[in-house]
Amino acid sequence: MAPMTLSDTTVALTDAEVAAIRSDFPALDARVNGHPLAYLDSGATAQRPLAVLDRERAFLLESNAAVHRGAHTLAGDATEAFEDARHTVAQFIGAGDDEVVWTANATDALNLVAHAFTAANRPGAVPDERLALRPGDEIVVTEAEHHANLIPWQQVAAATGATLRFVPVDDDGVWTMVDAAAVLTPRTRIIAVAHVSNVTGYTAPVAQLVAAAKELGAITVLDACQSAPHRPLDLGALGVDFAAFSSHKMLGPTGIGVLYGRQPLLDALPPFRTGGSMISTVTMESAEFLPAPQRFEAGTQPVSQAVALAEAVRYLDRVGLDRIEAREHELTTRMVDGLTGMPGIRLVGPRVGEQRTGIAAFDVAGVHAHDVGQLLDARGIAVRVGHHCAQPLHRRLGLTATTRASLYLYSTTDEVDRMLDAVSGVRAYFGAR
Amino acid sequence: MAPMTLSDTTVALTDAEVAAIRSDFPALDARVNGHPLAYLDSGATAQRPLAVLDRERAFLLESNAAVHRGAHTLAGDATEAFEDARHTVAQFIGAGDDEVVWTANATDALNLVAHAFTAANRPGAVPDERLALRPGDEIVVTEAEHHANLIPWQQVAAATGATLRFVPVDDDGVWTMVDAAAVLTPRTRIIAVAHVSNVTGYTAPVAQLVAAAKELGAITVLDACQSAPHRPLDLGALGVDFAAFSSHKMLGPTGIGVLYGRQPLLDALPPFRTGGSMISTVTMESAEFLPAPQRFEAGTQPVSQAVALAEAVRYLDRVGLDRIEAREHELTTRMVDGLTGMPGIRLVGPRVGEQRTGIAAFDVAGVHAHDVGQLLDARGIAVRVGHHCAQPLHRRLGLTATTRASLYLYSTTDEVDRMLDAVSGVRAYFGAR
Amino acid sequence: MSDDLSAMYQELILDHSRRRVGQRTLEAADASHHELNPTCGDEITLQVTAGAATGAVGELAWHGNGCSISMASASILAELAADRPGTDLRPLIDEFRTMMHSRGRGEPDDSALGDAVVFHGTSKYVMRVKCAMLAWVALEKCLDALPAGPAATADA
Amino acid sequence: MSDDLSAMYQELILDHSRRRVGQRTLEAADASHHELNPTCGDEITLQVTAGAATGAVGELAWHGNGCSISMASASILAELAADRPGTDLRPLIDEFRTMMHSRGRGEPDDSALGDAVVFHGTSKYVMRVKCAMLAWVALEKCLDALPAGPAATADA
Ligand SMILES: Cc1ncc(COP(=O)(O)O)c(C=O)c1O
Ligand SMILES: Cc1ncc(COP(=O)(O)O)c(C=O)c1O
Ligand code: FES
Ligand code: FES
Repeated sequence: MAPMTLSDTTVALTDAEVAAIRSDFPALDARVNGHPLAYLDSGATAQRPLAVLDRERAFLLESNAAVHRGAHTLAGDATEAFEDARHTVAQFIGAGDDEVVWTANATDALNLVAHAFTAANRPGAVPDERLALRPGDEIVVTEAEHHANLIPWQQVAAATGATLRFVPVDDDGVWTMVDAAAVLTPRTRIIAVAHVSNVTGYTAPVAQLVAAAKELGAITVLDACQSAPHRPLDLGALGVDFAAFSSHKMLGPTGIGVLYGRQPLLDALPPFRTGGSMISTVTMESAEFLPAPQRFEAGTQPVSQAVALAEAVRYLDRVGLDRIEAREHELTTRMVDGLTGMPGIRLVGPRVGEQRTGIAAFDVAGVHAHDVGQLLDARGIAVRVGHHCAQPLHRRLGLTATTRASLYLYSTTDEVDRMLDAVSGVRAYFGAR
Repeated sequence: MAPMTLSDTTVALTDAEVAAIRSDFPALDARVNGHPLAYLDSGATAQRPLAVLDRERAFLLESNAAVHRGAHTLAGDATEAFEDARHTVAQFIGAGDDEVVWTANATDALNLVAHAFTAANRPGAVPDERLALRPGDEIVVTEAEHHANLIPWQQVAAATGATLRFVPVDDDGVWTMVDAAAVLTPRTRIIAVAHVSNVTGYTAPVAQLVAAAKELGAITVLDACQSAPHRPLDLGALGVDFAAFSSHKMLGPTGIGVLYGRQPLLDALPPFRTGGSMISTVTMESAEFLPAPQRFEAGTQPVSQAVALAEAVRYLDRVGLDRIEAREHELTTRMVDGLTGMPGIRLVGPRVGEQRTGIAAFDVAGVHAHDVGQLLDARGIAVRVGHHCAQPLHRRLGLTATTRASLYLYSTTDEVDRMLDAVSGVRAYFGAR
Repeated sequence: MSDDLSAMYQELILDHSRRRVGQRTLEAADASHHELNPTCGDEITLQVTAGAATGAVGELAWHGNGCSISMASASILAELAADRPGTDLRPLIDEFRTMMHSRGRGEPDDSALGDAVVFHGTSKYVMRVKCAMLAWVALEKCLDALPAGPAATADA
Repeated sequence: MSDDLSAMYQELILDHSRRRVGQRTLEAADASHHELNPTCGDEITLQVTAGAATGAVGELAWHGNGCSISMASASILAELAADRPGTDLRPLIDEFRTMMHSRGRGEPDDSALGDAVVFHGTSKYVMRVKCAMLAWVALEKCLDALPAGPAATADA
């Protein structure tokens, strides 16, 4: 188990502070089926504070223009706002400005990295040694990955002849560095794992993995979708080579994600999409590509979305990621304790007392997850049901689907309690034996 | 030359109507360098009407949730809004709902199609006969393409051994069906052209090209970036196989584009990005993909952007694309007449009296385009300067850069006249001989 | 619990979801179809033997895993099919689809639909329409595959 | 025309953009660098012969194509370099970069920068800063390549 990263001195957000935060999120005031909304689906997508909506609108009304093109005043303003946004996000994750690439979402970012390996190793190509994948070389993921950090690597393996191996999980869906060490070999070239699992809430032992990868000369790819929104993140200090996350899970808009890549490695990747704004010289026969990050930003970028994401990041910074983490830790403990005591409920992931980040996925014996979700929805409680894009993990756990409650900075004790109360009545309602 | 598509009975938007339209676009009221903004850069990106901004905000405050996942009420509302948006856009372009794929932008859409050819023809793969590219097979583009419709095909050629050929342009940057016919051969497998050039405003003879392609069994790809926003478009009737365009050029947000693909051909393409929401079954070893369009929509989609784009499309529909086209035609004629008469100005593209869509790119003898743009900007006139992502075309014309004015439904006679007046003083200001 | 919810989870549905009429395997089926709901991963395999008339089935059996709605819907369909030997089942499927796309509006025709009218409440829940349709789409595909000759297929 | 514009396009700049001091080719250069501005596609190739002291150049020549700002900047740089034989040019480059990143704020040091202060007005136009820097960055890269030994390089 990874040690608790939470400093004991961090004070969790208080209920009063959370109440103040909630006033920035009008979406949370909705009524659903006659009940106040309890939005416990932030792991899928977060709601947006007014500051983010207002900033994007102001940008669109005051400085909307194509960036990195043309020289007129609006275009200059737009370009500045766009590059300032990159700087803000870079600071947020401990990266340099030229280590931040805008993508469509986290999935796109992971595909960009994976595709680079396929392209670099195309028959006849002489790959950069850092990107070389030869038949028999190994790519390691875990059995708990989101499909976004699994299928792209299956594709790389199929295209290059590399072998995809996985770190197995235990009956709770958890793996440790011991399990990982058993899978790593001198042929390991890539290690791609979720920082925090979107099903179990388990935090990967990244420092140890990075140390192991360095020893093996393997490249590390971190799926930071469920960590970047919820805790202070210093990717430079963590030492991973690549990381990906999505704006929409951290108070920002859809339509934009981030790829972090350590320089100069990022600069060694071949482009993913080609087109305008990513080239220096083009003839009818060939093209020369700009350095990173521009090389990966073909065509018109999600400009207003980048500006809005930067505002989301400022919002998170103002509240304090450490205090958000501490608050979520309290609520998570409440969820875990409540669900663990309930008859017929099987909670997936780390046991009581072990670290778990804001997520509780569970099975209700004898009741299909969609029916559980429907019953909760009838009480205004929004949770996610299904395999959460982690089919192999669910199959390993002997489940088709689970019900998942997930938290964020605006979540309340009351919401958690309502969820627990509703769950406790599910089996009786459906007559589950 | 393509015949005029404009019906003689269509009444152009009147000045009064344009004034009313402008009140929907507060961004146009800006003052720049002490002058009222004259935004003549809509070919790069358009401004957004309040209806579009309001719709996206309403969606985010009322029904923001992850789509196609979970079963709670908000998720249902979001999914409905998202799929309704697809339907609206599909209707707008004469397509079926399952022929519309959301992408990051037009560049991404073109890359998706191009990548499919590379992936289908990977060594060892047995490509679908419609996608097969063998060494010696030919991909045809024109010399006037935007880089987004050129470099992806260079990449396909490099990966598959196919040959990239191009339809040459004349000294004005224009090509005809005669030029195209001279390049097409029985080996032509793909014909990819811009519907309307973003430099010359020239409209490709699409009907004739499609007829020729059908005879040769070649696939047609239409870059509709500069046509979809400006004229009625019925892709089904045009008979092209694929088409791509961007939301941000047609009053919608950045961060979303559209790929149109004729069914069942679209369904034959292998996926581009892999990840969540595009699969049916995933094991650790392999994945099965959903049919189109879902197969191409990996990860969280630009949901609020799709909803906003649909609102943009409704806005355009309300105004009437035919009336927008007629209006732009009037203003274009005014630009062309004004620039053609000016000493030292070389206007690129179709001659006076020939069809040209809302775009006027020109060279000012002895003055660099960036200096032209700067001088216009000092008078509040926003135009684009540079190669407009069409370096090969500029090279062919013997130019490094041009100054480009481009129109949209909100453009006024006064803006055009101010631009013409400013341009007429450029050479004197810089002492050009 | 809200009234809407009990309109969806009627006693008959909860009951059928547990009883699962027709959940078995035919040794010699004339047509069989496996239908997957990709949003949840649930699946049903439906088998039929050909009936005498076009669109009619002799025996109908199914097995699968899914939510209460999908299981109850398969169960009720099996019961209805058994009750209507020699009848063309296509009009029934069409009627059911129409009801499921009604979003809870209108009054379903219970003389045509029998116990299947119980899913009228489900039709309000767009995300659950596919659940109720799963077995019915599978039956439609089976009918298409029967020698009696395929008719036009529509999607769920 | 606005005052801002004439602060940018000063007579000296327009004049140098036409005169292009130093636009020629050296037969035997010790260092040469081609610098491209990717946003516009303009380019400058700058050549130098090594001077006696570190960072000093003997001869400086350039050729290229670009806007009036980039051409005038190369021309004025060539003039300044010719006026300062034996001097380490790095501090001059640093001073120029600082001014170009000032966004028109502050007062440039004309004792250090000479005629190059004329680009203070350009520094307000973020999109044109690269134009003014083009030749200077090329010179910096040349100095790095000179045998006298490279110093730390910063980007424009
Ligand atoms: C003709 C043409 N094709 C392609 C593009 C690329 O569009 P985007 O940058 O939105 O991907 C543009 C616009 O820049 C264009 O005008
Ligand atoms: C762990 C994890 N990885 C990847 C993703 C994919 O993110 P997106 O759908 O924004 O691309 C998600 C969210 O769905 C996730 O939770
Ligand atoms: S939730 Fe899967 S069929 Fe109902
Ligand atoms: S515009 Fe190209 S260098 Fe100035």
